[in-house]
Amino acid sequence: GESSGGASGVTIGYSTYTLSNPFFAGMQKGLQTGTRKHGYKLVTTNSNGDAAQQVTDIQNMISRGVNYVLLSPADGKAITPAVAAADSAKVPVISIADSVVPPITATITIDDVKAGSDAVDRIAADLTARKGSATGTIVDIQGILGTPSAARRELGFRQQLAHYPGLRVAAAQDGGYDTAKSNSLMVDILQANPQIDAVFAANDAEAVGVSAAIKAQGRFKPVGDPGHIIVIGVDGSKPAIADVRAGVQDASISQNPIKMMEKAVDTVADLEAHKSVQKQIDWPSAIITLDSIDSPEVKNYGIWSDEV
Amino acid sequence: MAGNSRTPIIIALVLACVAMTLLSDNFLSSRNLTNILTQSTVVGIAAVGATLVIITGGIDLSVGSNVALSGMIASQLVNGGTAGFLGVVVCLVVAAGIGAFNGFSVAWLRLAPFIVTLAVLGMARGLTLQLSQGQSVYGLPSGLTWLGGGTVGAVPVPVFLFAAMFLVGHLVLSRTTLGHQIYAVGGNRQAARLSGIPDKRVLFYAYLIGGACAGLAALVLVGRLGAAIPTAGNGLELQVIAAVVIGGTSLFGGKGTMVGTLIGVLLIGVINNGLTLLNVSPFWVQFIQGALILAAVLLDAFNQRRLSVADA
Amino acid sequence: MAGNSRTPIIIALVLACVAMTLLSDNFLSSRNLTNILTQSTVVGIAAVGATLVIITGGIDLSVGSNVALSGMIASQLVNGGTAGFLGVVVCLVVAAGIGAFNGFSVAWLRLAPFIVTLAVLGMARGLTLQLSQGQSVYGLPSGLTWLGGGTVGAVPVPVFLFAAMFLVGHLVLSRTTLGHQIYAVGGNRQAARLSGIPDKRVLFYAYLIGGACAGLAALVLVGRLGAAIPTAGNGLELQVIAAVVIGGTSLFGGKGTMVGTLIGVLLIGVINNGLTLLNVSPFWVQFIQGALILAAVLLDAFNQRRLSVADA
Amino acid sequence: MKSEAAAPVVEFRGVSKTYPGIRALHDVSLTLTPGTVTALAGENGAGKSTFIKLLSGAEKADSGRILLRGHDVPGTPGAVIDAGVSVIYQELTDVPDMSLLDNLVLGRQPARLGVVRRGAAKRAARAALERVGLAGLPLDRPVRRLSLAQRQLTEIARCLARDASVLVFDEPTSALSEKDTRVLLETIKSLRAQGMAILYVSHHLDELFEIADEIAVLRDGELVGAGPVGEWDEPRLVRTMLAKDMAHAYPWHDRPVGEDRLRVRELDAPGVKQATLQVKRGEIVGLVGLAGAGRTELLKAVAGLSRRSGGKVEVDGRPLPTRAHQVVRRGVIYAPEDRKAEGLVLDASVRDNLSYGVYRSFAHAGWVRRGQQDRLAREAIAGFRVKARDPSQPAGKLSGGNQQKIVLARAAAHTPKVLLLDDPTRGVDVGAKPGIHEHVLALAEYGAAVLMTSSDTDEVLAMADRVYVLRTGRVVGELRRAEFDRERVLRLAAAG
Ligand SMILES: Nc1ncnc2c1ncn2[C@@H]1O[C@H](COP(=O)(O)OP(=O)(O)OP(=O)(O)O)[C@@H](O)[C@H]1O
Ligand SMILES: Nc1ncnc2c1ncn2[C@@H]1O[C@H](COP(=O)(O)OP(=O)(O)OP(=O)(O)O)[C@@H](O)[C@H]1O
Ligand SMILES: [Mg+2]
Ligand SMILES: [Mg+2]
Repeated sequence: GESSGGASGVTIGYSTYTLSNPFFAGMQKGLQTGTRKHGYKLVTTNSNGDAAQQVTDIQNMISRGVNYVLLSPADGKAITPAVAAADSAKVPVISIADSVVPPITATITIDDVKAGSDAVDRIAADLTARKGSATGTIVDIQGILGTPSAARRELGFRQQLAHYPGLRVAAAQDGGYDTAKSNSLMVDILQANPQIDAVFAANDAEAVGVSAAIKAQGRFKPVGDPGHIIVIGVDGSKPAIADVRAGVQDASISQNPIKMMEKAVDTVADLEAHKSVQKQIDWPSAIITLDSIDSPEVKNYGIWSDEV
Repeated sequence: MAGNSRTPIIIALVLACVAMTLLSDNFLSSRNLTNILTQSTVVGIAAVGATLVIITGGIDLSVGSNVALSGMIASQLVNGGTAGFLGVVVCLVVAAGIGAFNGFSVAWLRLAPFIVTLAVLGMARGLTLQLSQGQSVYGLPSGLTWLGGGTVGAVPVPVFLFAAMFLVGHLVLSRTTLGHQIYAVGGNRQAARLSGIPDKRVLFYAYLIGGACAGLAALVLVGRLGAAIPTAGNGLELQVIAAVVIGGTSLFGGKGTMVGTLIGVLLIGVINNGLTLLNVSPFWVQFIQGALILAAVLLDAFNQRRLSVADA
Repeated sequence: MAGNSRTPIIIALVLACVAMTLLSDNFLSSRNLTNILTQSTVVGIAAVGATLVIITGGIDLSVGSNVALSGMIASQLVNGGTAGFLGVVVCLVVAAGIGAFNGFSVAWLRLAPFIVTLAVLGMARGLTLQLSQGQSVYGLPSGLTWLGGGTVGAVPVPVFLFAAMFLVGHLVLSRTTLGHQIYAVGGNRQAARLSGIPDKRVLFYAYLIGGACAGLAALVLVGRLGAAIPTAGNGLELQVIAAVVIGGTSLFGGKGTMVGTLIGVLLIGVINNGLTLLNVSPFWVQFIQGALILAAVLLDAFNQRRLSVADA
Repeated sequence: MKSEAAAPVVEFRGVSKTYPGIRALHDVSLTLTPGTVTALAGENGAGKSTFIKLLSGAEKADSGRILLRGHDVPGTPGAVIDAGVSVIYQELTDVPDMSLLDNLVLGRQPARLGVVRRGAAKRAARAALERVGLAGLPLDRPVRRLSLAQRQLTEIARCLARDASVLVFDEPTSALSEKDTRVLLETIKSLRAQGMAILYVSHHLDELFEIADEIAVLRDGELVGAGPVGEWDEPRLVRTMLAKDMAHAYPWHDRPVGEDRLRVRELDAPGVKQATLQVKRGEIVGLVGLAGAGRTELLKAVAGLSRRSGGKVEVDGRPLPTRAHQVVRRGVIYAPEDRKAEGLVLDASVRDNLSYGVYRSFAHAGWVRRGQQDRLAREAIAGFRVKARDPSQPAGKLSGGNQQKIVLARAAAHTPKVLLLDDPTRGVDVGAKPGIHEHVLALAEYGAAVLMTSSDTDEVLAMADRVYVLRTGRVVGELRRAEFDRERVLRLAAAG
């Protein structure tokens, strides 16, 4: 998107690797708000999941003469040449939503590992409340294999699971961050497993597909019912929030892409003003549930999907 | 008709089913079989149209993003207050329109089907992104979702649709003059022209029907998910073409049957279902899928060879 | 040779360049032009091999996951201590091996190229995931990354590779017996066979070379990213086939030139570069890419029509 | 003619070949000797081409042995060529999109270390073209743009250029004009004199008697007669081929003709200049000309297959549309000379091939009535004496002559108002030709206006009520049947 602005003469280039995920629409929104506020010009590219294309995009931006590069990396390691190009052109780089390996000016992330482990804790707590102990079978719908965010959510999930010997993973599949694919997988998994207590989906697009499958297979009981299959996703996207409100999905571990992006633009402003900036900014995540959704904490954190 | 000579890849399907029955207790339940059919519906319905297109010697790469765009437009309208059944009509009209565009470009502008439909793939996906701004549309009324999510008795509506579309497709190919003409145009376009077949119109109809089928597939998908998602149908084109080609239809045109396509669709459905039922490690899933498809076509090839040795 | 009769899509490329020069000050800088070339290298080198395969009337869908697998295996070895140049050799050998597998299946087992290479696509991608466990390999020595990341003077090494591969590909097609045989097998396999051309061996070589080119593309990609990533080359196959077909090569075989492919690759490169330079809204990018490709082939079609009216 | 018995170079010993449902060759034994022309005769589907394909390695025999200089013949066409056997197949085996040059050296590209030697290739190609009288053709033209006759000559040139001791010709002259046929026959005679063993197949019996030393006859896959040419005469040959007597006569008779049905006025099209002609209801009109005179081009322009750039075409007083399928709908049917490229869908069944476009007679409201379709197909198969296993057999698996009959049978099934026949009996045997001529006559009697060409000028002169003579795309003369005189026609056609 091109924002008119530009009075300040500063151009920010933002490279994302996808737009087909509502989370990234939230980032766009925050980016636009931020650049408008500061009067910066904005250049955005989308590499459609392709790490090489993303390197290309960033190189093209630098050719075009942007002053700052913001990026959400498809692969934190494979971005190195783009960072090198930015370095040699003396363009500061800020990574948002995911970290990169080579040293850059600043990084703003939520902790994907923590998202995975939070989900396990939450499932364990619910099952303990229901059965008296953290025992049960869990389905793990992973994100696109080979992508860093999916790998780290999976890592957090597995590490934390080791602390609960009573929890067993009945099935683990690659849901591809995709609603339709996760839906099909979940239908088959329900077939193979008469007893399932909980599902961890690596993002909310998957969680929504999982919930639809549970309903279609006649296995749905509302949140709170002893027969309910717990569903937890990550992101806080709109359909998932709606499912949480409707008592279908138990929790969404939400980031706030809008505010993270505004923070990123503020960081650029700090750099323009020659203030020092933090190298690593950890953005907290919020667990949105039916109970917490209208709480002041969540209100304060912000439900970003209501704003895009 | 032209394709009847070839025994389709049925042995591989039977073997796959037998293997799954032995390996998993859940496979042969009526519920699981219904699931396989339901899950195959989107690919299956799109494959009915694709079979016609491929028999003409063409290809339609736009089917996946056609599913996304037509489903998205209809869902947004319905979300904005339009009646559900009107949404159904809009979805089919948009999808058929995309098919018509493809058909027009291939038939009258004489562009290569691969390129036209690849360009349309990009355009339709781009429009979907632009219209949706990357957001899903959810909370749709049953008027729009019934085709994909409803049931009649114990049987999901998509299963009926799937069966009906294959039957109609089979009859069109084997019993109508249009089917006859599609084989002729795909087999030898010049000869078809010479014998009075309106080759361009036939090509146009094939792509039009292909588009309309994508629209129906979109309705099924929207119904199944209860939402229109911008990534819907990503990569669907390859699955659809794979099902058609595994079913014995030649990408060079002129040869193929709807029954073959049905078997191809079911084979892929059974393989996917089986791998999930058996909870194969996700790191191995793609490898095994590929290997099984290769095994199936190899089996088929040897079987064909046995039946007709004298074919160099 | 067979393809020379067709003026390739050069007008569209020239128009695109003129338009970009007018629209953006940055386009014509030597730095930007070098970037376009460098960025086109992966698609370009893979397209050299794909041109041979497609002229035989075949297709290679496995090229993208071949890039991922061969690059991953080589990088893991090098990461484990193997010398960089050995890594280069391993990468090429693995990739050529995949090509050989495709070629063997198509030529001797007589399987449909679309299905074989689709199955291999899945298998190679699956193996890549399994071997890497989804992790990228990073911090590779320059022995392995020089081909993709190095420079000679001011010019990146990939640009030389790109030029060299096209030249070699062009000479193979237009000046060697193998090229002659590839056109013959693709144009009329039966006739080629009856005239004593070893049709199966020719097919085999085409896929073998196609695989080896994918290996070289993998080296360039690994060098460019400084890392081997498991998702490398995702969707590359469609880009490669698109470049080849836009360049005038027919998917039915027998027709095409390497020069056409070069122009197709550059056209796509210029379009992608241009859309970024002009800061087109990312929600519109895919739509515009599709529309421009359609415009380019339309222009080409009208131009062809003008040149040869008498072709009904 | 050589009398002393040289050792045979090729020897078939009890060779049999069966295709699914069809016994194509049964226990055939035959030898080819250096310096001898052996003619192989037989009706359509008798097994002649099968015999040749077994020799060339294109197909494998089921039983029996085929010896080449005392050893089993190698298994692949390439190895057979290397062993010195060069075959001109009945159907074109060229690569249409490749240039004339590339086709002339197909499979035998002069090269050093895998790199093509262009100069040598061009010299070889020119020399080869010279031998068949095509020296003037540009070497870079794709062969798809050549006429059928030129393509046939190109194949002959390619095969002659190979270093061979056994030459096999499967109906090489079926598309050739008299002049080109003469050149070929003289070439064959000189090759015989150089000691080559030659196998020659043709349905033009006069050619066989002119050049053969030995004549062998196949009927239903069996060798039913063989001996020196002196033992044969035409009636006996025909009787052996067909298992019945048959006098070779053209069935022409006087008919009433009506008003103009097809009117072509000052037509300009590729290869056609200012052509003006008319054909009346019930009239059979011939087009004669030398190879390349534009006969095919003229018929295609009328049929809507090439673009008309000027002039008028009318049928029954109304202008004829320019698109092929609309032309057919007006009852104007073109039966092409190149049956493989333009006539048939080779993968489709005989039944389907007989019914493309004739939906009126077996379909209602877009719905095919299969029983009716099948019955019509069976009638056509019987009526045109097509040798097919059953209507579901793929058309591509019929013998060449039988494929030709399918093309004509479909044209007849359209019950045309105007019938454009381009070399209709190309490759049809002597037994079936009269039947086809009778069909044409019957259609004319029914009111069709027939415009026909033939590579055999005698056929046109025998069948036509009137002929137009074409030269370089122009109509240069018109003769009524009473004025027919072979010499005069040829002189008109050739005058420059
Ligand atoms: N590939 C094939 N599959 C099945 N049947 C075949 C095939 N090729 C030929 N035949 C059958 O074998 C028989 C002999 O055919 P062949 O081509 O040898 O005849 P022919 O003597 O050359 O006839 P013509 O004079 O028409 O060329 C025919 O009945 C034909 O239908
Ligand atoms: N022997 C030849 N020498 C030169 N040119 C030829 C020859 N034969 C055909 N042509 C070319 O082919 C073109 C048209 O051929 P067309 O097929 O219409 O001829 P035709 O009268 O049907 O004769 P035939 O079919 O016997 O070749 C002519 O424009 C001519 O240039
Ligand atoms: Mg024959
Ligand atoms: Mg002719």
